[in-house]
Amino acid sequence: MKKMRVAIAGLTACSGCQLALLNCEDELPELFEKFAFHFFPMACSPALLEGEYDAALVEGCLSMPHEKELLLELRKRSVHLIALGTCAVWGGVAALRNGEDREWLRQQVYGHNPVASETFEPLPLHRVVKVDAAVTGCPPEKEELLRLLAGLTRGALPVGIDYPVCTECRMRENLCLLTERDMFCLGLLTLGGCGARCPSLGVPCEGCRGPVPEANLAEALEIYSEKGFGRITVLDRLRRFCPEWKL
Amino acid sequence: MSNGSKIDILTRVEGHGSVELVRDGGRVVDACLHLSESPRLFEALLVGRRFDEIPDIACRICSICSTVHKVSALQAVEKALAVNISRQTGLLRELAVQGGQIESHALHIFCLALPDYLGVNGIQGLVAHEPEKLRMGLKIKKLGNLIQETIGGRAIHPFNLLVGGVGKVPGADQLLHLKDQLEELRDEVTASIAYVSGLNDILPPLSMHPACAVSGGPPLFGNRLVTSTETIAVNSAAAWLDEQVEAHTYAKVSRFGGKIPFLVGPLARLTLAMPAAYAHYFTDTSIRSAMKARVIELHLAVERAQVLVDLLLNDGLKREQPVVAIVAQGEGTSVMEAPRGVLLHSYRFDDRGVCCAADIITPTSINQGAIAVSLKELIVVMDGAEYEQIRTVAEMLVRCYDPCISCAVH
Amino acid sequence: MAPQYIASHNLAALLDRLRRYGELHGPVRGDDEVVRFAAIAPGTLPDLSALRTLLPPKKYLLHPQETILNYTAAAGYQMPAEEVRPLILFGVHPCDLAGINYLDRVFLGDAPDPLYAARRSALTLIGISCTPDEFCSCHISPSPLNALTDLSLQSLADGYAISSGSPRGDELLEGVKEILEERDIAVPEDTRRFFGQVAAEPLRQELDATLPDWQTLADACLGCGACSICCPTCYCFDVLEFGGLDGRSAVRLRQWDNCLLKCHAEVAGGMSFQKNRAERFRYRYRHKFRGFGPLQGIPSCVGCGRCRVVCPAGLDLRPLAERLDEGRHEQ
Amino acid sequence: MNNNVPFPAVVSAIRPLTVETSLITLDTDPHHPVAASFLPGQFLELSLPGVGEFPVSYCGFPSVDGSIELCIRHVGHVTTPLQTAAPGDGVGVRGPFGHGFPLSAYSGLDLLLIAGGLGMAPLRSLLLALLKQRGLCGRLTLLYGARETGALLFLDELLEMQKRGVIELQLTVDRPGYCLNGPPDCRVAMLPDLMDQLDVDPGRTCAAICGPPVVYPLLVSGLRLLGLTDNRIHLSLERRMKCGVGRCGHCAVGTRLCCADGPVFSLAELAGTEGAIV
Ligand SMILES: Cc1cc2nc3c(=O)[nH]c(=O)nc-3n(C[C@H](O)[C@H](O)[C@H](O)COP(=O)(O)OP(=O)(O)OC[C@H]3O[C@@H](n4cnc5c(N)ncnc54)[C@H](O)[C@@H]3O)c2cc1C
Ligand code: SF4
Ligand code: SF4
Ligand code: SF4
Repeated sequence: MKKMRVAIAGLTACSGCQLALLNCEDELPELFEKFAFHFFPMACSPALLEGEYDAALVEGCLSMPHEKELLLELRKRSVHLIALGTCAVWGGVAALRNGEDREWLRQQVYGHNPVASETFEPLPLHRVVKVDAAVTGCPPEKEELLRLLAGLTRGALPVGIDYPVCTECRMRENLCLLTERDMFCLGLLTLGGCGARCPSLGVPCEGCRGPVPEANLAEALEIYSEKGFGRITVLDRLRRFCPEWKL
Repeated sequence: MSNGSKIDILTRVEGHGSVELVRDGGRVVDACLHLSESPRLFEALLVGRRFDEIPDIACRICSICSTVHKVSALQAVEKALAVNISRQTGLLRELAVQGGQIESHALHIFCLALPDYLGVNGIQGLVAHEPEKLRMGLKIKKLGNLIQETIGGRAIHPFNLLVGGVGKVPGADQLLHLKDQLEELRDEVTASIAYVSGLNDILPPLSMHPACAVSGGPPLFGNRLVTSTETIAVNSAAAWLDEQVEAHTYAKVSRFGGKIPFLVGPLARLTLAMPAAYAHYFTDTSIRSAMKARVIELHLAVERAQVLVDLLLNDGLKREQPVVAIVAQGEGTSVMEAPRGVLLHSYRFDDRGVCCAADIITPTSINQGAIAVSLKELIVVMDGAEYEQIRTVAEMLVRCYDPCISCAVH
Repeated sequence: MAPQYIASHNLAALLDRLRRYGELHGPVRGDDEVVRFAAIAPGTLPDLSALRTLLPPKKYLLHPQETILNYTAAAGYQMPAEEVRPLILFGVHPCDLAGINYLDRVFLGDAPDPLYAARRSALTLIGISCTPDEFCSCHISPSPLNALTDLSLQSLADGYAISSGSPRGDELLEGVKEILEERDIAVPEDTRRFFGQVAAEPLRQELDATLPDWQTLADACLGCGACSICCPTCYCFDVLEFGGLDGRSAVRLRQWDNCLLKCHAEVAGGMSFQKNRAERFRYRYRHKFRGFGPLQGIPSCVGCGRCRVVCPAGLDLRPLAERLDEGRHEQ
Repeated sequence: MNNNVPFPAVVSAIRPLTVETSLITLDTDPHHPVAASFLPGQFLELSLPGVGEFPVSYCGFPSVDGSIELCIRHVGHVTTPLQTAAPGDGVGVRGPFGHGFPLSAYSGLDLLLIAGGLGMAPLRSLLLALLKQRGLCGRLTLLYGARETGALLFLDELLEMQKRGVIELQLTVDRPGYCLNGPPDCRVAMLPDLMDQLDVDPGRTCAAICGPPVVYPLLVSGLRLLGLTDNRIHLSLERRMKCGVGRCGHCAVGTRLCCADGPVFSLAELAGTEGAIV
C-alpha cells in the first residue's frame, strides 16, 4: 500500500506533542513503516517542504510571522490539517497573559534590546487557517495520537469528545477532590479524554485539555466560590491553557 | 558558485534552530548558529502567579526536560518558602529525574544521533537499516518514560510532583516492576557503551571548552556550580552565569568572566568528575566524545535508579500528605543537572506567595556560545571540503551538543 | 423455609465459605474513604455500614468501557472471547438489586445482549437490609421492579437472618449450613417493601415542556454526567470503533454515555434533537420516570440517592417526580 | 440470528449520484435476512471496519441474489471515508431493524409519497415494492423536492416511471442550480408548496413521508388540510442511533424508540408526543 505522506511541524511550543508521538516506543518502528514523514524536523532529515501531504499535524500556537507562513504553506499542501495539543487547539501556556501588552512582556525578558520584537500575541491555529480536526491535551494522550494516525489511513478523522474530565473521573470511581476535599479541581469545565489522569492520582485537574463544549461557567463559579475560590482565581487558572475563557 | 550564505533547518534536535554557512566563492568561510525558537517569555508569564502554580507552568518550557524543570522549580519554590520535603519525596523526585535522564539520553543516542554515524537520515533510516539497534534504544527510552510516569503520573509534564511532596505515592508493586525492568535492561545498557564508543567518528577533534557542572548533592543534584578552578554557591550562581541579551539570538548568552564560552552537559559532568572505570573510553574529551559521555551517563542513571528504587523499597513506602507551605515573602534558587547540563530556576515571592520575579537559565543557552565557537573552528579545520560535506558535519557537530532549543529560548 | 440465623462473629467464616463458589466482592472502604464494590480480601470484612457505594453494581455487568467486537480482515467481526468467572456480590442493598432487575429487563429482553447475559448468569447476588438516609427515596413510592436475590441478609442486633431467594441460594445455604443456626426470630419489616409493587394508576406520559423546572435544572447542571454514571439503572451507551495501525484490525468499544451531553441526540451535520440542556433534562426525566420502549411506564429510579449525593450542583429530580406523579390522576 | 455481530458483506458497486451521495451495492449471503427479508422503511446498520457503524435505510428491494442497495450521503465520521470505498472492500451489515411502511394497510388505496432530499432513499424502496405488486394499490403519486436540480436522486429512474405512466411525479427544488438540462416541469418552490395543486381523494389516500425533520410540520398540516386522517399518514423519523436494537438509549421519541418502534410511525401513534415532529 502507498505510504501516507505526513508532515509534523512545531510552532510556538515545548515539542511535547511531537515527543508524545516519539514516546510511542512500541509502535514507532511500525509508524515509520506505515507513514512517510516527509517533513518532521524533530525526527527526520532533511526538513524540506515539498509536494503535498495527506495530513499535516501541527503542534504549538502562532506567535511569530515565520510561523504563520509555515502554517499557511502546510495548509496549502495538505488534505487534512490537524491541530495537535492544547497550544495548537486553544493557545496553551504561551498564551497565558494574552490581553496584556506584548511589548511590555517582551521587555520583561529581553529588556530594551529589540530581540524578538516581531513576536505577537499567541494564537491557536484555527484563528489563521481551517483546522480539520483537533487532538487536545498538554500533552495529548499517546493513545489518541495512535488512533488519529490509524484513522487517517482509513480516511477518518477522530470523533470529538463532548464530556468533561469529571465524566471519566466518575467512571473510574475516584474520590471527588472538589466536592469531598474542597480542592481546586477544574475537571468540571475541562474537556475529557485523558481518563481523568490527574484526579485519579489525587491531584486536581489543572484544565490542560481546554474547555468542554457548553461549559457551565456560571454555575461552576458558584460552586468554586462556595469552596473558597473566587472568580478571578478561577478564571486565571482556566486561562493557564486557554486564554479565551471569559465571564 | 555564488557568494552568500545558505541556512539549513537543524533537524533531529529539540526545538527550532538553523546553521548558516557563509560562502565566499566555492569556499565556506563562516558558520553561524541561529536559535529561531519563538520565545514564550516564560519569565514574564510566571510573574503574577501563585507559588504552587510555578512548577506546573515552568515545566512546560520543554517536554524532554519537563521532569527536571518541574523538580528545579519545586526546589526553588520550596527554598523560597522554607518547605522541607521528606526523605521519601526527595528519593522519589530523584528517581523521576533519573528517569528523565534515561529517556532523554536514549532518545538522543538511539533516535536522533545514531543516524549520523550510520549514514542514514533519521528514524526512518534506522527502521530500514538498523531496526534491532533502534528497538533496543526504544526499550531503554521506554524504561526512562516508565520511571517518569510511575513517579510523575505522566512521562511528559508530570503532575504528581507537587510543592512539598507528591500526589499519590506509587505502590510497592509499581516500584518492584521498575526494579525488574531496570534489572532486565541493565546488560543491554552496559552493552551499548561498547557499541556507541565503537562507532566511527566522522567529526574531527576540536578545541575543548572549559566545563561547568552542578555539585554538592546526589548525582544530578547539588547546591553549587563547579568548574576546574572555581566553586560558586547556588545563591551567586545566577550572577556568575551572568546572562546577557544579545541581538543575534533569542536565547540569552552566558560566558566565563563575560568572555569565554563554556560547556555544560554530559561531557562537562564527566570531565569534571570522571569515574575511573570509564576513563579509558575517552581518547580525547573534545565535543565529539559527547556521545560516549551520554551513553556512560545512561549507564550511571540506570545504576542510580536501581539504588533509588532499593532505598525506597527498603524504607517502605508511606502515604504522606505534601508538606503545607506557609505563604511568606521569600526568594529561592535551585541549580541542578538537566540531561543537557546546568539548569537554574530562581523565583521571588511577595507576602501573598505571588511570584514577582523569575529567572530561568538553561543548558542550551549556556552552550550556545561553545557551539558557535566549535562551528567556526570546524570551518577552519575542514577548509577546502565540499559544501555538502561541511553541511553534514556541521549539523552533526551541533547535534553533539544535543541542543534543546525550547529550553534555550523559553 | 424458615429464616436461618448467622451470628455476627461468624460473618468472616461465612465469607470464607462463600469464596468457594466464586470471586467474592462487596462494599470495601478504600484509603481515600470512598466505598466501592471491590474484591473482599481474605481476612477482611466488607464495610457494611456504608449506605451506598460510589458506583452501583452495574459496573460488573456493563463495564464503563468495554470491547464488544474485535475485527480482523481474515475473520471479520467477532465477539471477544471473554472468560466469565463466577462472581458473588455480597451486601447489595435492595435499591441496587432493583437496579439490576431493571437492567435485566433491558439487556435480557427479546434478544439478550450476549456479554451482559454471560456476566449476569455468572453473578450471585447476596442482598442485605439497610436503613434509608435523607438522600434515599426507595421508601417513598412503589416500584414494580423486583429486588431479587440469591441470598438475603436481614440485620438483627447481633447477627443476621439469612434466607434464600433462588435455587442457587439454596445451594449456598446448604454449603454454609454448619455456621447457621435455626432460631426463632422475628424479622423486622424490611425496607424492600416498595419494590415489586405495581402502581395503582398509570403515570401520565406527557411532560409539560413549559414547566420552569426544566430551565432551573438546566441552568445549574454542569453536564458532568455524575448522576447517570452513578445511577444503578442508567445504561445509555456510546459505541466507538478504532482501527489498528496495521490497517487490518479494529476494536469496537461501548462506553457509558449520558443524555445530558451535547452529542447525545446529535446527528450528522450537527443537528440535534435535544438542542439544549433543558430539553436534555426532560429526556433524562422521561427515561428515568416514564421509561422507553418495552419498559414504558416503569420508572427506573430505584431511590438509591446517588445522583443527589454526587451532583456537584446538588440537583435532585425527586421533588419534581413527586409533583408530576401527583398529577397522574388528572390524566 | 445474532444481530449483535455484523455479518460480512462486500461492496460490489459504488456509483456517485451527486457530489455527496452514492448508491452503494453490497453483496452478501442471499439467505441472510439482512438481504432477503426486509420491508421498505426498515434499516440496517452498516459497518466500515476500523471506522464505525451507522444506520442506513434500505433503498432497493429484497433480492434473491444477496445484493443490497443503499443510498448514502457522505457527511460524517463513517460516511465520509465510505465515499472512497471500492468494489471488493469488506464491510459489515446488521439488520433488518425497525418497522417499515405498512404495505398491507395500503391495499386498495391511493398512495401519496412525499420525499425530501435523502428521504428519497427509503421511498425508492417503497416505490419499487409497490411497483412489484402493481395491483396492490391505486394511484401512486410522488412529490419530491431537493435543494437543487443536481441534488435530485434517481431522476432517470423516476422520469422513466413517469413516462411509463406508473407514477405521477411532481418535482421541486429550493433553487434552480446550475444544471442546464434540468428535468422538465420541475418547480422552484419548497416541498410543502407542491401540495397546493394536488388533487387527491382523502377518503382513499395514504401518505408516506420521508425527509428532513424541518419539513415535517408543514407537510403534516398540509396533509391534514387535504383531509387525510392521522392514521393514514406515515412518516419515517430519524434519530441518533448507536445499536439499532433499542438499547443504547439515544433514539427515543417521546417514550417510544425510533429504532425498535419506528422508524416509520403513523401520525396517530405520535399524537401528543412532544418532540416527535420538530
Ligand atoms: C433509520 C435511519 C435511516 C437512515 N437512512 C439513511 C440513508 O438511507 N442514507 C444516508 O445517507 N443516511 C441515512 N441515515 C442517516 C445516517 O445514519 C447518518 O448520516 C450517519 O449516521 C452519519 O454517520 P457518520 O458517522 O458519517 O456521521 P457522524 O456525524 O460522524 O455521526 C457519528 C455517529 O452519530 C450517529 N448519527 C449521526 N447522524 C445520525 C443520523 N442522522 N441518524 C442516526 N444516527 C446518526 C451515528 O451513530 C454515527 O455513527 C439514516 C438514519 C436513520 C436513523
Ligand atoms: S475530582 Fe475533579 S474531575 Fe474528578 S469528579 Fe471531582 S471535580 Fe470532577
Ligand atoms: S485531568 Fe485535567 S490536567 Fe490532568 S490530564 Fe486530564 S485534563 Fe489535563
Ligand atoms: S451530576 Fe449534576 S451537574 Fe452533573 S450532569 Fe448530573 S445533574 Fe448535571
